[in-house]
Amino acid sequence: MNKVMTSIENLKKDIGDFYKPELHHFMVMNAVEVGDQIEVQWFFSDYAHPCDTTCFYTLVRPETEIPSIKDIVASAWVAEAELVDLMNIKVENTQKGFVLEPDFESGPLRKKK
Amino acid sequence: MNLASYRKKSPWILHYNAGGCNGCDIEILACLGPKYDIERFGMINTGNPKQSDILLVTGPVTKRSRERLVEIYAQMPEPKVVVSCGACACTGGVFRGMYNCEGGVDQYIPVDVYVCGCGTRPEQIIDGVVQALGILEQKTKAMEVSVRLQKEPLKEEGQINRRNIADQIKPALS
Amino acid sequence: MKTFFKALGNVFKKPVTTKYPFEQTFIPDDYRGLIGFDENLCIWCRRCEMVCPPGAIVFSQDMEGKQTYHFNRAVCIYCGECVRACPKEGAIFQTAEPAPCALKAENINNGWNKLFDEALASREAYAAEKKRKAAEKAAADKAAAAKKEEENKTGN
Amino acid sequence: MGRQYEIPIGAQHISLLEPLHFKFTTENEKIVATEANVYYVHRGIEQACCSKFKFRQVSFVVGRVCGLCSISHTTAYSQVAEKLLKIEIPLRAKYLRMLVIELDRIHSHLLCLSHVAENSGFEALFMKTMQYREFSMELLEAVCGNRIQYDFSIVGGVARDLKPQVAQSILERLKKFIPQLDELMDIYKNNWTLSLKNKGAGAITKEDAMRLNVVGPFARAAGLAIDVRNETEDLLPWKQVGFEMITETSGDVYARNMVRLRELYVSIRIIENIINGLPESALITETKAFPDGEATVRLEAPRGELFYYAKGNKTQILERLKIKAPTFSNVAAMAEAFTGNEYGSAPAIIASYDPCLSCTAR
Repeated sequence: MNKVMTSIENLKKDIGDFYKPELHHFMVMNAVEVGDQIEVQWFFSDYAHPCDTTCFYTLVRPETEIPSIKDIVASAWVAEAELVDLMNIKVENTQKGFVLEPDFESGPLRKKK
Repeated sequence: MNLASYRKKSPWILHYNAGGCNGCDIEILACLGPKYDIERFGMINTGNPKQSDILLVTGPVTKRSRERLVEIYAQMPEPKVVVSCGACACTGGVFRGMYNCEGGVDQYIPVDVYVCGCGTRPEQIIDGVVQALGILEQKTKAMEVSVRLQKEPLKEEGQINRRNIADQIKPALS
Repeated sequence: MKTFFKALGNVFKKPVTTKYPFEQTFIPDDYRGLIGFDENLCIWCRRCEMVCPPGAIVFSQDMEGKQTYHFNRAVCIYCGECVRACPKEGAIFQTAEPAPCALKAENINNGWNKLFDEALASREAYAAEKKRKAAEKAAADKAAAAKKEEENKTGN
Repeated sequence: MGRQYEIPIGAQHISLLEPLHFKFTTENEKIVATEANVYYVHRGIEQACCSKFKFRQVSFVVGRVCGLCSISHTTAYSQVAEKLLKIEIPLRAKYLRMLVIELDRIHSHLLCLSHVAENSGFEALFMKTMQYREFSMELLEAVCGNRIQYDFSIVGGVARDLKPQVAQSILERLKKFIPQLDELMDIYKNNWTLSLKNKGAGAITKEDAMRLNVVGPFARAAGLAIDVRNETEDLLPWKQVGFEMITETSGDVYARNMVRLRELYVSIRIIENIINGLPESALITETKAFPDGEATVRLEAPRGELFYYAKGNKTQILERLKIKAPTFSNVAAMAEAFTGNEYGSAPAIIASYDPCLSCTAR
């Protein structure tokens, strides 16, 4: 697994340059709490060189809005909607309530302080 | 023709997965298959709660499926028996205390038979359903008693005698 | 025509359906069934309780320190981890018998939750009692030692 | 331009095994848009795995994510935990894991095929497939001690050994199963009534499959050669035991049936090779270490690629565990592939996706 650091501003450009639908396979989006920041990760694999897993990651504050990659990767909306509910982060153009009931306490995967 | 006497011979099953792992569901499907063939007891898996007598529930009840579970239970006609299949439907099993599920089906609706095991063998499901048949018969009898009581309602309690009203309406209609 | 002969052949074949409630079906002898417990062999280390994922085993303790084993077959997921964790061979073991059904009267869910809490509370109470006794004993020892010292002093 | 109707299907429906809600917008009989709600089964397993359970217990908990592919989940978790603990497991344990995964694949694929037959209105074929499926359940019970929820892989190896007489009975039963599978193949391939329901229904092109990142038999039926068994040689040596990629081109329900049936032949061959060449070694590697660092694992479950991410912090309890189930990748494509089909064939299409929502929602 090779990890590629990116930032919020360059995220769409980096992934847009990297991702080709006929070459790469978007696996999943993940988020891990690191201190008081959140590490958001995008995992890609390769059809031709299958053992290469590429992980783009960026460290953000919980209240920062993360740009959506829906227009680059068409199936990313499921992963984004799930993270919005489970990690209580903000993603552009994504509403809450896909995973949890709307009245439920959001962000159950975040560590209780 | 009395409906109650046929109920024991052909109880219809309604199956609802309230958030389980599918393990018990495929065992229920295996019960419907040729090897265990639950149709020997006259049981058919029906999709309609309004025609079913036995509700087979699997899974700990998740927050999103609890309303559907209670609604399905409410739509079933009396007498009805609830069988919870598997450890997680009985008590929550390994999912006890997780944030999005409540421990067990009996926190929401009354359960008559608990089938233990994770996942349950089809034999255990058949055992549970056969026990449920006995309970269904008891419940049917209890209902017959209440109908007999309805015949002579106590006037001072202000009950409406539906039977008399029906008898009064009948000649008017015909 | 082929189908016809096939259908005719099926008439004489044995049915695949097992006659289950009237005839026992085959269960392998290493089937993961009910968990058994032997009180005489147990060394009361509570390791099975610690490793059990759903919490189907709990030990309660009375004031003399005697522990009692409780097991709920509707919570157990039959993974066999308690058997693997047990340091004493044969104290806890897995039988090949599938668990029987439970009826409403057994109160298997809420009754178990209550029992579980009571068992933990009884253990806490015993631990507190033990601590209190130990503290009392320590205080008594201290007092005795002090008295002895005083006696020694006065003796001199 | 006809009038548009909204038809809901689910959460409780006779053709669905599990709670799943689709809202179809139909124009006359054609489906023009679909909305999917798949999170009825969300239980919060990820959170519990990184707060309540110790890392050795987690392998039993993640088995309960899904009953159909529980061995894939436990194996994938065990592998990711072994990566965090930095241990290498014995070769026999690897072979036994592959054996159970392939037996599980046989039962899962046959279940899906029977479900497609039932939802296409072919009850007799459902019964026939279920009858032939029972042998795999009996074998799994003999190997693992339970018909479902095998709890076979544990961190460091496998929980129990394969007895010689069980191995012998597996070979015998597989030999008996091959003519039955030929018979099923003949029916699914050539039956005229079934082809009316299945050919051309729910089709997806290879470009769409790539664009929507589809995995599993769904992708392979569209011609997209993605199978993790082809890739992860370091964890489980699939190619040593005769793995072969199966693809079809048309991408409809019929092609998915064919992919599943042809994969069964591959699975049978793999199982025979494993049993004939089972190496002798210990079953489990013991370690006293605690998980540390981060690791990812990919594994081919019956429905496609399973992905595990785990992060440890040198304690008994993991920092983060992420489960990406195969159906999760297919949700976007599932909603799109309905468009342009008749409403009447929707149940058969749903069954042919083989959706596993308890995996997806966790």
